[in-house]
Amino acid sequence: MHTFTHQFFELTITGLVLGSIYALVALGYTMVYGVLQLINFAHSEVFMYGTFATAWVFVFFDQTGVNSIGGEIGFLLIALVVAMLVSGGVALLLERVAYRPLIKKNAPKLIALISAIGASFVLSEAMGLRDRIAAWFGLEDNLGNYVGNARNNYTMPVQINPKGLFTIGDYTVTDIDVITIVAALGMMFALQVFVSRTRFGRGIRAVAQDPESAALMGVNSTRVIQLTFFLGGLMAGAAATLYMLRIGSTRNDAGFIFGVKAFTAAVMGGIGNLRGALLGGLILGVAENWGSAFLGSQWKDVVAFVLLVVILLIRPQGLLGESLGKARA
Amino acid sequence: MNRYYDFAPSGLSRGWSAFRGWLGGLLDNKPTRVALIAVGIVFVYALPLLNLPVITTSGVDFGGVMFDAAAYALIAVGLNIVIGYAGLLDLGYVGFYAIGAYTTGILTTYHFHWPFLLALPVAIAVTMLSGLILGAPTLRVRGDYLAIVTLGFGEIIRLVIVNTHWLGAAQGIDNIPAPPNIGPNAPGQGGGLFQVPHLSWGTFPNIIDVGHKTPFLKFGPIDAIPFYWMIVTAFFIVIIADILVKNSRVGRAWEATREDEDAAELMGVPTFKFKLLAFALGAAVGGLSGAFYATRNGFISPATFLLLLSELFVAAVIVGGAGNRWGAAFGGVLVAYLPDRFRSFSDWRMLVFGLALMALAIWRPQGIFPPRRTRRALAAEAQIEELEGEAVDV
Amino acid sequence: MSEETTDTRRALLEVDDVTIKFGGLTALDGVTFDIKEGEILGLIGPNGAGKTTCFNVMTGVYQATSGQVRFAGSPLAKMQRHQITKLGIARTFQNIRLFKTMTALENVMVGADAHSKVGVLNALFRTPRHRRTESAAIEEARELLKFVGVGGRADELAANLSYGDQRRLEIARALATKPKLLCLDEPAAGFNPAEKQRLMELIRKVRDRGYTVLLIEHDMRLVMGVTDRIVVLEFGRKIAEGTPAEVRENPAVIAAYLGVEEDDDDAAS
Amino acid sequence: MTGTKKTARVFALAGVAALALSACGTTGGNNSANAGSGNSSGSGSCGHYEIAYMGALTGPNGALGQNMLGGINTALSEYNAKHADCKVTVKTFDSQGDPDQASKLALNVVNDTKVVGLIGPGFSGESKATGKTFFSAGLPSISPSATEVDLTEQGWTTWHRVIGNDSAQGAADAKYLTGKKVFVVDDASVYGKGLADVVRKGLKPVGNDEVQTGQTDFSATVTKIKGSGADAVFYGGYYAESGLLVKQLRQAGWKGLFMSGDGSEDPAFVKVAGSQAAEGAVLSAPAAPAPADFGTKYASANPGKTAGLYSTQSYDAANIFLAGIDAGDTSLSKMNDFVTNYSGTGVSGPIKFDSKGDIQTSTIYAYSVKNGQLDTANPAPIK
Repeated sequence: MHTFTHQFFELTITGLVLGSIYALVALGYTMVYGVLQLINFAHSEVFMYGTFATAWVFVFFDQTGVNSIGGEIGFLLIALVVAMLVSGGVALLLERVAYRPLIKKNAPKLIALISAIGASFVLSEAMGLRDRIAAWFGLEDNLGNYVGNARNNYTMPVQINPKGLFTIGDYTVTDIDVITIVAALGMMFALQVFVSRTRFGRGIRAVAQDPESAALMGVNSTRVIQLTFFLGGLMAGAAATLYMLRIGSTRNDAGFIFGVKAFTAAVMGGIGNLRGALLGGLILGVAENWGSAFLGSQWKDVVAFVLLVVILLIRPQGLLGESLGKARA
Repeated sequence: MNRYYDFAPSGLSRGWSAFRGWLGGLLDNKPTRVALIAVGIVFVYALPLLNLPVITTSGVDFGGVMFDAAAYALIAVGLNIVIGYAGLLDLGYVGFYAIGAYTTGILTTYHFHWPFLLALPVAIAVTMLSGLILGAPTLRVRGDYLAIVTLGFGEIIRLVIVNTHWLGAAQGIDNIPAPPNIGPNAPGQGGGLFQVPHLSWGTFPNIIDVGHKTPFLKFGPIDAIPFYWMIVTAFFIVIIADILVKNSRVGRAWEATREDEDAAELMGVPTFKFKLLAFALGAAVGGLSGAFYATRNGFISPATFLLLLSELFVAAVIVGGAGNRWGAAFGGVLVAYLPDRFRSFSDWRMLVFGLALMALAIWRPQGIFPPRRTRRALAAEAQIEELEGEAVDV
Repeated sequence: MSEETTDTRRALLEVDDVTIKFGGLTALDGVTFDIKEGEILGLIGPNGAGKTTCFNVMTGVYQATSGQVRFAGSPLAKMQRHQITKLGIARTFQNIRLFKTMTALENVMVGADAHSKVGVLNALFRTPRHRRTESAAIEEARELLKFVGVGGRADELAANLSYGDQRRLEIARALATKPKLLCLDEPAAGFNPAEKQRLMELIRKVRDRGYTVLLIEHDMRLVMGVTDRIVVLEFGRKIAEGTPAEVRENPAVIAAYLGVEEDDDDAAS
Repeated sequence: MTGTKKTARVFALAGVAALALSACGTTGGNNSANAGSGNSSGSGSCGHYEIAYMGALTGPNGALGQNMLGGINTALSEYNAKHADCKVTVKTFDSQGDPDQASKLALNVVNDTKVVGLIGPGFSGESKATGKTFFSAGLPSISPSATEVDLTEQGWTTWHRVIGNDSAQGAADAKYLTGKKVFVVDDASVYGKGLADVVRKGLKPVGNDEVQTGQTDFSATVTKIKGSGADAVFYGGYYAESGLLVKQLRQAGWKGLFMSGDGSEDPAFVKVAGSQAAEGAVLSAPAAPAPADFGTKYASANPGKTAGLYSTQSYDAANIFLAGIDAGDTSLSKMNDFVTNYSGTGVSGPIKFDSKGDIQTSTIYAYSVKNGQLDTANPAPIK
């Protein structure tokens, strides 16, 4: 209790930082759900591929011993773009291989879930066996820096030490904190604008509202679904870079728990609702930290899930309700 | 569950339906049917003794594998009540498996010292009760959200175990006793009422493997086959109960609720009550399987009851054919058996498993053995759709 | 046809000043009417008049924002939908909503189960009580199927029945719940004139069996031909009430229907 | 390191078609169904003997198991080079560290009449799940790595280990931290919590927290540690989490001593934490560094591989069984007596078992991170 009141700001701000990463990943769940009413269980792996892409960029440039973000900002931007593209690409692949054949057959939702679980295993294991896959092509030595530690923690070769910027309460806010929150909010804002203002965005909303009418109005639903997956992937890639900035290491099963949390955030905020994903993510991040302070960190996940159940019981449609179709800026 | 798909009858499926027709013809004759079923049941019991080529796992003890397969089949039949009959997607089913196992562990060794056979019904009752307690708030949540809420509960159950000293925490509970032996209890390989020799296919004349016998019925730590017989017996009892319940007002209410919840409600079906019932009955079967797992393994720890297992259970039911008890059971057997049969894939196992799930989902979306009537209804639907020519591409 | 004065009969269902608002939209605005025991009441109105909303509030799907619906004297608010069914209101659906993977017989049995108290234990041990209820339900369901005219297809899957038979099956299923009041939501949608004729006969047969019938329908000929009394809604308000002859002459009704295509339903009415 | 870290039960499988395809091509054959092939016991004449290894060889913890198997192979190739007429081979049972798989495999081990002894199981979870089976069958086992305290409290007279248990290590760690204001964190795993609890008993921590394996963000724990005013942190758990914890601690500006146990004693700890954050961290382990020539021997028996954690213990365990074979004690009961009474000095230190099967003397060493690297060559024994 003493810790909690004493360090309220630190717990809250670090919770918000983590929560904004949850929120970015949650967007992918929420958008796919809004359009297809499918829980894209493999989205966690889309995020995981982004974390590796980020690390690979730094391995490629092999910048060591840089201590400030200032010196790294260029590489960071490159990593961000690459991670977003990689995650977006994986999401597109996922849509093509695991979902489109089922959507075409108009299969029951449950079977799409099985396909997603299968795809999730495949993606995660492919990353965990990347050394062996590289060996097929005789590349395990050339690519050693990239495919090494296949089943283990894969770390960034650089060490980015945060710098304190200003103090709130007892807590010194660092540049990483600021970058994470600002970047996450910026991404989300851009997505909102895209969905609400552009032609593509209108397509997404039309399909989310009423797929049949949208088809009659000439919206190419396959294109819209692809775009939805891709956008979700981009957001997950951005989340991955921010995650690596803070955590610095990843592994082939890093997506699983994180994905479950992000999905929880999406449902909490009201699945299908973009701003709901943000709200859900932030609440989840903060609640986890507060819960850890009160009860001990081992109860962190329990706090998260209990909160979810309570929110759904009080507001079955989530905090902000479901409304990808009605998304407005 | 309201979307359907059409069928393109392939040569294979035509052959299969011809086979089914032939089988159906055989089964129409009552004495033949009884005889066939009897032979089938004897075969199932004898399976781990036969050492059949191809089927028998080479790297892992086949009795142990068969026990797991039967345990998973039992779980799948239980989960099928929830998913297949009532149409509720439960991603936290592993929680009930854990509750069954832990109730057994706590009652038989950790805090009390009850005999297993006394603990078993209590474990089932406790699991059923927990199903009611968890179901009452969650089942009011809308269909799609139910998945994440149940997933959350499954994880909460595991985390509570990990963090609660009274439940053995991460260390788990060991020395869970086996069921009482029937027959003399001599130490070592002996004991049991009599010994059942295994078969051996290696060298033709020595087809009976006298050096390798299973005592009947001695539940020891070095032979899993008596445990297998026990769980298969439980499986058949559950299947009979499942048939009786499904084939009654209760089963109709489930099916109606799954097909159209609003319409069911307006036809006087108290849908919430029946969903809760399905949840509790499914939980009870999961708990039963968990109790058997605990006594067979002798040791339980939260590391077993991972979220991943829930996904696997759901995959078993859906891959096998949700709504068809035999399909679900087959899915359970498949999911337990194949990893042990294909141990030679070693590191690639999980990857291959994922690919297999995707392939099955895409090529056989209705499951390997979908319920017959679902198939018929779907075919009719497809026909109507074709006639109306209004296939709206979503 | 019907007697001129129906006031001597007891009101089975009373809709008393019911208003329903969805957000800012008023779907029903102070609607009052009642249904007498043993009559066939028609509820008509142009598209968007609030017919289906009215229907839904009577069967417990929606809750009234203000006002009350009473059935046999007791208010329906706060009651669960399946309880309302048990109380004696049954309905069919505008878009057929049968349980497709169940046989015709089983569909009707679900309705018949509404008053059954047989639970898991009875089913598990196949108690005499279970057997009695089950065979009674089967017998009743077969009788009802015959009554509506699909007796020969009892063991077909509902999805395999023809469109017309599916509509009839819905009526049988609703009757199986032993209702006092049967609500039919556009039962003739998609029917040809011959089928409509047969449906009119069926509705009369149903009434003759002692059921009270509420009919929502677009087809004016059908409504005029079969009902005892008609309530007309427009924009959520009741604009007329009376015998078919009275309603036909009512200037407000004529105005409401003038220029409105009769047979274009689809959109939420 | 004990416990099963990621016991993600790994399921494998293939489509039904593959069933037919690989019908004949099974590998890792362990067909024990040869009629009547008994094990002629204690004749002294050398037949063909097998030593079983059970533990993770694939899956998330596969690398550790490979270290162990490498140690066994090293011992066997030495032995077989000397005994041209008498070959001893290792038969592997890959449990992936999963207790559920181990309990099935244990049945194979005890039904294999050629097996004279078992090295393993690798982790504590699988040890608990199988101990009764091995005990009932009378099969002697020596674990190179399972360190949970109560494994030797079960009355399994066939169960031995050549590694100091968590109690010994935890007590030493507590001693090492005496006089400091210590904050103790564990990962709620069998190993991590077990070890941390012993440390907690040995000193009065200024604060406690428990995290989860797989957790990556420790901000709440970091906040608590900073708030407690601790100048030392002890972490019971594995490097994946301890590396991240020390990193996030340093990023938050905490400057005290970071200590963890053998679960973190791995070069990967430095990698995860980053060399700056890891600098000065102390990691204890119940194992001395391997002698210089062991590395050479290991490399020649296992081409292309280097010895790692638990290689020396496995090598020593294998040598105990080989000595038993040499002594002619090849029946299970005689072999068990031989192992129980064994006394000698292996590459990991002096080996003698107490009455429960624990190793009698086990020195705990403190390894530290110096100049951005885990200094594996010069640990300081904790006394």
